[in-house]
Amino acid sequence: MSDELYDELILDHYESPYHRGQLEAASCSHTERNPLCGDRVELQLQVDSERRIQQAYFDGEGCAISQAAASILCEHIEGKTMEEIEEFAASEMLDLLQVRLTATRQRCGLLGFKALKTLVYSEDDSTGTSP
Amino acid sequence: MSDELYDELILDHYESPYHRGQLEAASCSHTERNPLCGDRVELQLQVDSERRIQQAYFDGEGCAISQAAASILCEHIEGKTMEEIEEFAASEMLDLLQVRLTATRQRCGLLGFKALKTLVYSEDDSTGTSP
Amino acid sequence: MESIRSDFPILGQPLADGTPLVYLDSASSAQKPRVVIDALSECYETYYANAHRGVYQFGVKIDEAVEGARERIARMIGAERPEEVIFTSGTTMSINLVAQAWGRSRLSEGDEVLVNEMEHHANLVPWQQVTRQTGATLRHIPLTGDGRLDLERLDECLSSRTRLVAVTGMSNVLGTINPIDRLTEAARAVGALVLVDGAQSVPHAAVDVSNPQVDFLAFSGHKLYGPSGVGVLYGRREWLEQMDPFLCGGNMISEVGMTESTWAELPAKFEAGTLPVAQAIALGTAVDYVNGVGFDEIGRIEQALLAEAQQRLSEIPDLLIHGPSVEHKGAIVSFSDERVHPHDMAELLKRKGVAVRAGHHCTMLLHSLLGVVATTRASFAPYNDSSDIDVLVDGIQYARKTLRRD
Amino acid sequence: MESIRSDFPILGQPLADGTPLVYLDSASSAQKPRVVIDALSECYETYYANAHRGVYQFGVKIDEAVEGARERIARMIGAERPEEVIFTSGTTMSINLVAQAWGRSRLSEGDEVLVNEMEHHANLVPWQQVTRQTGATLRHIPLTGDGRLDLERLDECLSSRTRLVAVTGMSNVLGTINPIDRLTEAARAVGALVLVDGAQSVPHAAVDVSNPQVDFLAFSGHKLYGPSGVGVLYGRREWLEQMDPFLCGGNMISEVGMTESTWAELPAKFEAGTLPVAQAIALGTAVDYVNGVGFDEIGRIEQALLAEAQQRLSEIPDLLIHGPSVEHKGAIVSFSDERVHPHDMAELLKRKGVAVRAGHHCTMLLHSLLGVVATTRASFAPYNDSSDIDVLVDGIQYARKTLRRD
Ligand SMILES: Cc1ncc(COP(=O)(O)O)c(C=O)c1O
Ligand SMILES: Cc1ncc(COP(=O)(O)O)c(C=O)c1O
Repeated sequence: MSDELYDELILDHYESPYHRGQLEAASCSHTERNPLCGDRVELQLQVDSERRIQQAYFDGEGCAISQAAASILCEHIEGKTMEEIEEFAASEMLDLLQVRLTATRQRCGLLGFKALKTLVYSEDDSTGTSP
Repeated sequence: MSDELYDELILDHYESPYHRGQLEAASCSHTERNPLCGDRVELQLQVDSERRIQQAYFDGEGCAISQAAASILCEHIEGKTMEEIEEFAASEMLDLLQVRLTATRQRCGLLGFKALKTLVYSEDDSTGTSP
Repeated sequence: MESIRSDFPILGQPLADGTPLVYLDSASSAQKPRVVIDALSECYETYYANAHRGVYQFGVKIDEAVEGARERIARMIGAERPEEVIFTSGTTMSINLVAQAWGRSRLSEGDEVLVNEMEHHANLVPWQQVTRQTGATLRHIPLTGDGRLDLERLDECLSSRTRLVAVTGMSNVLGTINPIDRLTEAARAVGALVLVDGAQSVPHAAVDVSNPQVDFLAFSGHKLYGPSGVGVLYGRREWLEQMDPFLCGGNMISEVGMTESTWAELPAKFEAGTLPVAQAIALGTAVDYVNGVGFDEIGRIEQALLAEAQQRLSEIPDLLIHGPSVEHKGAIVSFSDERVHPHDMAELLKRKGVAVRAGHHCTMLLHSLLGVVATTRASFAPYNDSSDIDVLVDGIQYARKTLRRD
Repeated sequence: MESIRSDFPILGQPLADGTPLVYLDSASSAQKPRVVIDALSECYETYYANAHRGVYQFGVKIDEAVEGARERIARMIGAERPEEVIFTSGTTMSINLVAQAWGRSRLSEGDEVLVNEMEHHANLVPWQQVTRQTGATLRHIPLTGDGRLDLERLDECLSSRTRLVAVTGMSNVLGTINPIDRLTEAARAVGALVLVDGAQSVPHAAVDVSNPQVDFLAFSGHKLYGPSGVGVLYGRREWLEQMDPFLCGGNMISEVGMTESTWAELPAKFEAGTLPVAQAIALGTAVDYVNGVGFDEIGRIEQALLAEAQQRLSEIPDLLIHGPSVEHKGAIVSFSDERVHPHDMAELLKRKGVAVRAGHHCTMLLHSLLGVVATTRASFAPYNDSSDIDVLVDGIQYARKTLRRD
């Protein structure tokens, strides 16, 4: 884990984000904001009938951390099932970033993750499959 | 002026107050309290038609300073006219005590004086002689 | 004991007139150990910044220091979560916050708030104010002759109309320690909340807000060996979340529109504006200090001093000690000397280097009940010792002699 | 200039990573000169006690110290009497006090309170709250394109319904200095009162509440080189006397009955509970310090820094400085770098030892108007110098390079 906040992984994703834009085929999407710093991440998922994420896209604006983290997240979750996502913990998300974030910056790093979790729970709500 | 708060004058007046008690012939009286420390001084005056103080009595309870000061005040004002009392300043009252009081204890030392001033002003109010 | 005393710089210095200081006014405000004073200087000299979201180097450090203090305070009082600890300017502010942010919107005609006559004005006047504002009724638990809550009459004071019992953990005049367990139980039974004014009790004995479970606990840093200008409101998360903010401004806001705003999460919702940053951090240091000494040790020292002071003063003729016997109280001895008025007493004790307090100690109702307008109060902390009591007793004799009343 | 800088211990120390500190966040909270830090230690080490009526030896000394501080503060702002200076916990508390203790009982439907979009949340949300509580209306003076009050439209905002104009002396984001003389004149003409939020303006320029005459002035100690945890509300005696108290508790009481109480005189009526004793005293020391440097000198240094910073930053491509030109503002430069997000900017500047603040700076309305959610703010104090600006400019280039946006 690097102490260097803006390391290569973050910078690469910030510069050339993975799946940034609008996903036409999205089956669900959710936007999270951090009103304090103005970061915004909209996460869009295409989930198939087996509850597997076929495609993940994000859109938004904000600091390098929030945007790069959203990009890294999209790359990470494609192909996973919603069951797997339910198990996916904030600490794992932070590990994926490969940098050590202060409490304040963790909010940036977890913005996309928060959107993802909201989608998981709202999906459960609507289908009523949650235990 | 003594720095010794409880000097002979104060102690003498505290031990053997001048005119402590109720004045039957009082033409006016007023009570002042210091709610913070519970000092109470009731000042009673017999004022003649020339507005001269014939007799001054006090009653009350409280610390040595407040009670001795009331006693010293009564002794001082007898024989004076209300006009003279109007000129009588707080600083003169404090000088009479012959001790140096802190701001807090000045409230004690001036309790009788405050009652006196109230009587002067209310007399003016009722007779309408004030300019 | 010497080691505790030597932790407090002010106690090592003679007064201006050369007499040693005998500080018996800790119930009003405690003195500060070296570590607390140093924590303030260190903060201002090496990492001071405004708290919250400073991303610069010590901007992070100061946030961590403030949140670290919050966590230690939460742990000390047994709070489930740090965000149940709100930094305020003191007990007075903490109680006003509850009275207004909880009471004003929740109380209405027919509702009752239960207080009692031993309460400090800080835990009385805010309730007078909010009951008047809302049309609710203020009721009083009667006191026994020796200055305790009359628990036999508790039931007649409580009913389904009771919304809150506001009670001090320890009386700042009588020293009475109130049975918070009995009160919470009785309040719970009628569905009322309990607010404990811990200004006096928190510095003297371990407290656990979960046992007996209280809803609000207010206390001041300056009585807990911490700096002036900071205090705490503990509130159960459930209630704090339902309450609207008290002060409005920066930090307690989530989003602001032209005419309306939405509130931030706990604890920010109740911490509008710049926090008393350095003071909150140094209060954390004070908590560490107190934990280091240990509440067991504090209790042991204080109860020994109390027993001795109570015994020695009770041997002085024409001197009346107010309040219950030592088993029911903490280290406070308030008395009336029939020969010397409290103000003269304090003034004359001062010549002997003794710092006591004379007055109504912000408990006018209690003083009406005691039938006196003012009392003289000596209060003890672990930095006091037997020799302080000797000087006090000699001082009382000296006062009587000076006023020629011996 | 070196002499001013050397008065501040924190500025003499390198940061944890060895870089020198470039502190450009004084608008958030100023650093403290040695004399202020020492005033706190001296108080706690030699004469600390609770204020008010302690008759023991340093009980008197502490009262004199607190009242001495009050007098010096009163003199600094031109208050007629010391009791018009109320000690609070900060600007936020001061403004909430006025909103509730003055506004809540005096405003009603049809009344208007006039604010504007550059106000800090502390001078906005309390007015949102009290107008909602009372049914009064909140109105906004429009801003000009460069971030000043649009005085041409002032008349249409003011009417006999206007009860109060609440305005900041200086914007904490744009730096805009508002024309208090014009505003008081216009307010007076329609019978409205004027409250000035002096959090930013008081530390930067001499203020005289009698000319132009304002009704309330709020400011914070921590931005005036004083300790955290203390602030001031100046109020014209006339108004303060008519107002009911805000917080209730000890000290603000004259007499307490079972269900009602009467209030003490000024300033005690608004100072419930234990004062931030040490902080009030040290704020007095800060005032002495500022007077020693002199507001003329402070203004001269700050305006020179501002002019230089504004010039240097305006030469950087794709960087937008918000707010008016330097003649209309104080030593604050907030900017948007089109290539680097404010949070990244602050984070990357931090590596170069530069402390700036990124965010909405508690002015969300203003940021909506600016069309950005966050800005980066550099603010200057007399302890800054040209070399700080060099490091800032280099830092901005470094941030762009690191994010590969140069
Ligand atoms: C213009 C303005 N008003 C009010 C405040 C609030 O001051 P405090 O947080 O000290 O209460 C600030 C500072 O944050 C400010 O800049
Ligand atoms: C029992 C009690 N409650 C409340 C207070 C008020 O505390 P503060 O003045 O620190 O707000 C005090 C102390 O004065 C107290 O003794």
